Amino acid sequence: MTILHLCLIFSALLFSLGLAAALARSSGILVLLGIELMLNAANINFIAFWKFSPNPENGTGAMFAIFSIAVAAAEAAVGLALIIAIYRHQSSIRLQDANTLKG
Amino acid sequence: MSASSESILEAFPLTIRDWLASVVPLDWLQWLILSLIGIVAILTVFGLTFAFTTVTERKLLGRFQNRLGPNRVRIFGIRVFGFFQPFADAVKALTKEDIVPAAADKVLHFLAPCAMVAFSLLGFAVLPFGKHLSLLSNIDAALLYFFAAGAASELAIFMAGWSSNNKFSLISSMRALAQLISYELPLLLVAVPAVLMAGSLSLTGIVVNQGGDLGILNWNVFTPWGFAGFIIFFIAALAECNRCPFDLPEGESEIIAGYLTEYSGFKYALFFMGEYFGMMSLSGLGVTLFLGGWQAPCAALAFIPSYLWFYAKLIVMILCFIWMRATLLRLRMDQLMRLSWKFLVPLALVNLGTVTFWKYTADWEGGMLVARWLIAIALVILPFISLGKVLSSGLGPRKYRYA
Amino acid sequence: MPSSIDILWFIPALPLLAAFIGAISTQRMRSVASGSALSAMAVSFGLSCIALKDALAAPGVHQVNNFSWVSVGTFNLQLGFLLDPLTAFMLVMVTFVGFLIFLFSTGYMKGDENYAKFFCYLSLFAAAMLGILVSNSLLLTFICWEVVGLASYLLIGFWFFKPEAAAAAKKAFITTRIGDLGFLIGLIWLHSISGTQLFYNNGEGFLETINLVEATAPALFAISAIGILLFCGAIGKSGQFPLHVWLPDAMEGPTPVSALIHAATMVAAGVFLMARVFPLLEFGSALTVVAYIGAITALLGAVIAVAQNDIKRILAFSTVSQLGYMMLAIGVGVWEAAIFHLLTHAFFKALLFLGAGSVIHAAHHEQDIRALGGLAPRMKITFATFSIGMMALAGVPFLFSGFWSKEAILHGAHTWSVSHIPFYIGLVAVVLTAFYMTRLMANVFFGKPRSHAVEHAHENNWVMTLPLTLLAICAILLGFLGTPAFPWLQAKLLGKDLSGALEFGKIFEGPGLMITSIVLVALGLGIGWAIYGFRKRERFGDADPLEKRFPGLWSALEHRLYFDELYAATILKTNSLLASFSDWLDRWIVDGAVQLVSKLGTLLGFINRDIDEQCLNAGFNETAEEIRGIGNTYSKAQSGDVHGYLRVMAWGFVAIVILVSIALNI
Amino acid sequence: MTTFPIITLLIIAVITLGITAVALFLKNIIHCSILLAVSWVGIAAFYLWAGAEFVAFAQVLVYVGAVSMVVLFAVLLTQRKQLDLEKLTGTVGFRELGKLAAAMVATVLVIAIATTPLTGSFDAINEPVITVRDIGIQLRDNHIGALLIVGVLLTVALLGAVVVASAEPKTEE
Repeated sequence: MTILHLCLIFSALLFSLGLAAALARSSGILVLLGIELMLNAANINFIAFWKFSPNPENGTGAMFAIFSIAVAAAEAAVGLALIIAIYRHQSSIRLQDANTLKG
Repeated sequence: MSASSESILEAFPLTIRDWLASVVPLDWLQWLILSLIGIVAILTVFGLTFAFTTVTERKLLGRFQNRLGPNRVRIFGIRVFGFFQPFADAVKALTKEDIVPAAADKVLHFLAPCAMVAFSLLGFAVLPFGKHLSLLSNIDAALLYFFAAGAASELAIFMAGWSSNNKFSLISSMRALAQLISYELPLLLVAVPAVLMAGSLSLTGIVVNQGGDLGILNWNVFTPWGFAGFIIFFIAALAECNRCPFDLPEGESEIIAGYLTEYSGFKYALFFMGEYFGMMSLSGLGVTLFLGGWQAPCAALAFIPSYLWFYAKLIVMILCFIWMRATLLRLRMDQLMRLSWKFLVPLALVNLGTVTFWKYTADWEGGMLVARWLIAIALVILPFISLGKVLSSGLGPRKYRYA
Repeated sequence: MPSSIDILWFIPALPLLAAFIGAISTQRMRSVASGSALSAMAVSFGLSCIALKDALAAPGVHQVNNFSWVSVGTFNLQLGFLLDPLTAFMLVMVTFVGFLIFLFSTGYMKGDENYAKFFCYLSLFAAAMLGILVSNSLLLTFICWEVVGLASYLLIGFWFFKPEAAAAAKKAFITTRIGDLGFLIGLIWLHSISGTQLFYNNGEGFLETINLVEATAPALFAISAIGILLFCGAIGKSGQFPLHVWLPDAMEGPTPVSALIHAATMVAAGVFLMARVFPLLEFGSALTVVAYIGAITALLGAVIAVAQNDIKRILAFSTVSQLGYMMLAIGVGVWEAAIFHLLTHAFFKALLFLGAGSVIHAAHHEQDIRALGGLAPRMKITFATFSIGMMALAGVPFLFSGFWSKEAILHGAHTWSVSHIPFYIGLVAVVLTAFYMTRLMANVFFGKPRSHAVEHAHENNWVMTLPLTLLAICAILLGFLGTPAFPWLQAKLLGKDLSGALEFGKIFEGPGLMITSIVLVALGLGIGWAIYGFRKRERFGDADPLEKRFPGLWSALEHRLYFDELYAATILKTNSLLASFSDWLDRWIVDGAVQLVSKLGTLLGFINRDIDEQCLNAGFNETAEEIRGIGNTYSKAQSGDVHGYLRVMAWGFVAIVILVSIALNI
Repeated sequence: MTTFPIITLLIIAVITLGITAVALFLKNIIHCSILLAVSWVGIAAFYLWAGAEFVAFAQVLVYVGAVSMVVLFAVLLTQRKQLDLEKLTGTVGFRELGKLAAAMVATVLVIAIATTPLTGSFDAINEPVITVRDIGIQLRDNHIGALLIVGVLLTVALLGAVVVASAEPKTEE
């Protein structure tokens, strides 16, 4: 068990927590937050691999994390806007209620 | 951190600190003590500044409004124009009953004022108070740290407003959020030019960049972009601290003090403390970015230690804040939003262009130097005039959409 | 000065840039849009000429410029550009014809409100087409191929407010997509076999390694299948039987678009692709399929064209027929003749379309040949140039380019060792071609005007006549590049010196091959003139002479042999049947199963409760409820619930990891 | 090899995971969001531990400063009645299934990571530090295209978000 293992397990657990939130919570906002957490877990992996990479001085992992944060911010903005639109449409943010497309 | 070439006064705080730290033998304990001394020093200096700022503000407002202001408090029969007022206030706040509404979210209601003070103190960690005085002087992305710390204080206001479970409080916290988010943008954007000129995100680097033979003329504020940036920074800082004329979240006359409505006693005092700390740290940032930080205005005055210069500039900034409060009226919500998004943000963006121009023309001389100044000034003034026209045109009847 | 292979990518890139400019220019900046499109095409033409010069300096050499596109682990996908005489000739042709069509469009589309958008689409189209030409990778070809499809969809549906145009655009898009599916499958299959998408890569491209493959049965089968799959793409794009139905409908677009699609670009793409991958086709037995499909298409198009009344539709079916010829040529193994015909056809068909556009423009958008007539004295330049185009298409001997290229194809078909059926079909189509073109000429330009607009028609301005003139000159001169006496073009294309084979005797080879075809052309022209020339149409409503004689056959032809109806009755029906079957499956079987499970659970619960009430009275109640709960949960699996899907993804992930770890024995 | 960084890492990880776990299963969405902000700070602490200063501050600025604010806004805009908090938690079977799935994923991932042999430099505590200047130069030289694209993406996303969120049904006007 190396330190990298610890970092990776940390991120895996965080990912699973995010997944659990996305799966077990019905509020759209919380699902979105769970997904954000999963993205964060991915970022942790980037940083961890960067820290333990043979040549950390070119900073690819950190770059990746920065871009990933930017994209996550965009995702959050759009996702929440969608949730507000859903709410306006059917006055509920329960994802179970957003099933107009069911067969 | 050798200070051999400096005057004794300049190195004085460091000497005391090192002397205190050398008392303990253990390495890690020494490290702990060094850090603690820094923290304690900041808390003491700015705690006292906070105390005296409140009373100064009240007295100055009194003068502005043609009255005396507080002047009664005495300790052992000494009255010093009532400057002991803050200590009396502190005793009062501590002894008052702490009322928590029955329907409040107890945990958040308690946490909010603590968070407010804690977050507003975070910013002090990176400010360079003097040539050698900075708590986290080695931090590379100090400016980013400052804004990251400032971002958190919005959370405290929201917590306060929401946990009170009171309509006015909630409205006020929504207002606060909208306002803080809107004004953080111009604040960040006008900080970028200083970074660009210094080529570093480190606040110490930015201050060092403003030193030189020209003295005061090296300060960023004495360039076209710096001047415009400073004005924008000042306005945005007013809004970030919820100071008049941007005190909508508090708005006593509309929403009965907003998120403060349900607070009393010491928690109320904590909010005030947090607000003043925020004001001081933002002033400190303004001084660092635009007013030359701890640099003396000219070489002849350099015998006065750098931290005193910094402090003096800080005081001037705070006095300006108070002056604004006494002079201007509170804005409306839509005016507030429009001012930020349609005026300050575009101007700050244009300012970014101006500073780029300035940086690329650094080697122009003679007649070209005049041209450089003229072009830069035009780049500042023309957008100001045209955007101002847009901002003030078409002011129709107002729509009440948000709060 | 960089060699032209390095700057080859500029040729498609410039029109792309023009398309971008067109996309962002507003209505007021219309001249910017058209100006940039025109200048991009002009510069591309110049570059193409340079490329042609370089390519001709070394015929038979495939210059490549490859670069790595995606590189993941050991998987390395390369794209690239290719320059050889085939590419170079096509580039010059497409840019030149394209430029003339663009020029013509500035006049034709003058009044349109979406002028800038039109040039944006045109440039996009040209860019994609040029991309296909310079591509050295089947994948890049496919990408451009799809962009061509998109651009043609946009252009055909340019007047989208007309329901027919919108429908035609959809039809073109969907029909070609069917072919493209085959293309895609073939492409992937090819990649899985050869591991590369590059045509030529200094001995490592798949067209070069194909010769090294051992001719075992599985290899032959696979390569033939790939060839046929790639041919599917060509069938779609080049309007071959049975996917030719979109091509005539595509006439709903503006006439320059028809010219562009039918003459220079889209339909040529299929033929070009076949010529490009010819070594692959040659290896397997795909060529036979190509030959027969081509022959059928050639005949079919010619037959249907006889009974059409829309001027553009007649030309469209003649395109179908001519493309059939080209495919026939490829199928019988003379791809250089196919390209020769492609080049000559591009010029005279563009000429014919633009001539038709000129007529239509002058006659206030009247396209029905029964309503036109008597235009010869009114539009002299158009008449003269159109006649040249018509004679080139009909294959009038010696002077016109169409004759030489058609001769080359027929010669190839005659020498084909497999069968002579395509050759005879081709001969029949020759007669028919001459016949329907005579009918078209007689109806449009002779007789007297049969509508008000035509009476006041007059010649268009130079923007429209200049391209006509230039194209007419080319339609004559181009034929002399590849006469049997002097097969310069073929020699360059094949990269072989054919001068040794220079025999004048070839002209009269076989059973008087050339004489036969001259006689046949004369026959077609004669019959046509006999029927339509001597007794000219008097009024709009008059029935066609042939219609009086063979009413049943005529109406079948007029309805294009009922292909559309056939497809509507079969494919569309099947499709909707399939859809309703899926619907039924979903509704009754899947949902029913779920319901059944839940009902079963409920039933079990009920039984349990009965036993319960009699024996244990309490204990099983819970169980029943539980089972019902499970039933409900099952039925919820089909609820369109996001969480459900997410959950399934999570389970799937777990399953995959477990499977992989088992497979890897970890 | 000193144990100090490992202990720091463990403390950061445990606190972050604990806060996140609590945050995600509170009934009150506001509490969730605020606690999640804290857990984002924890992740930023991890970045600091790893020496990625800039990333850490960017994380705080973006997540605590912006995303959590937007989330709180969204909560306030969508939650008119606080009474439906109970309803929001979903049915029991649904929650259990979800948690079970997540637990399985966690198990599989942890086992996969734990059984992966990582040797060599992964054990050493090297102290890579990427300065802001380095990041800036990297962004300017190697990642300029990505930077521009992200800028465009953010602009488009924000505009899209504004459009989506502000589209009001016509019937109300």
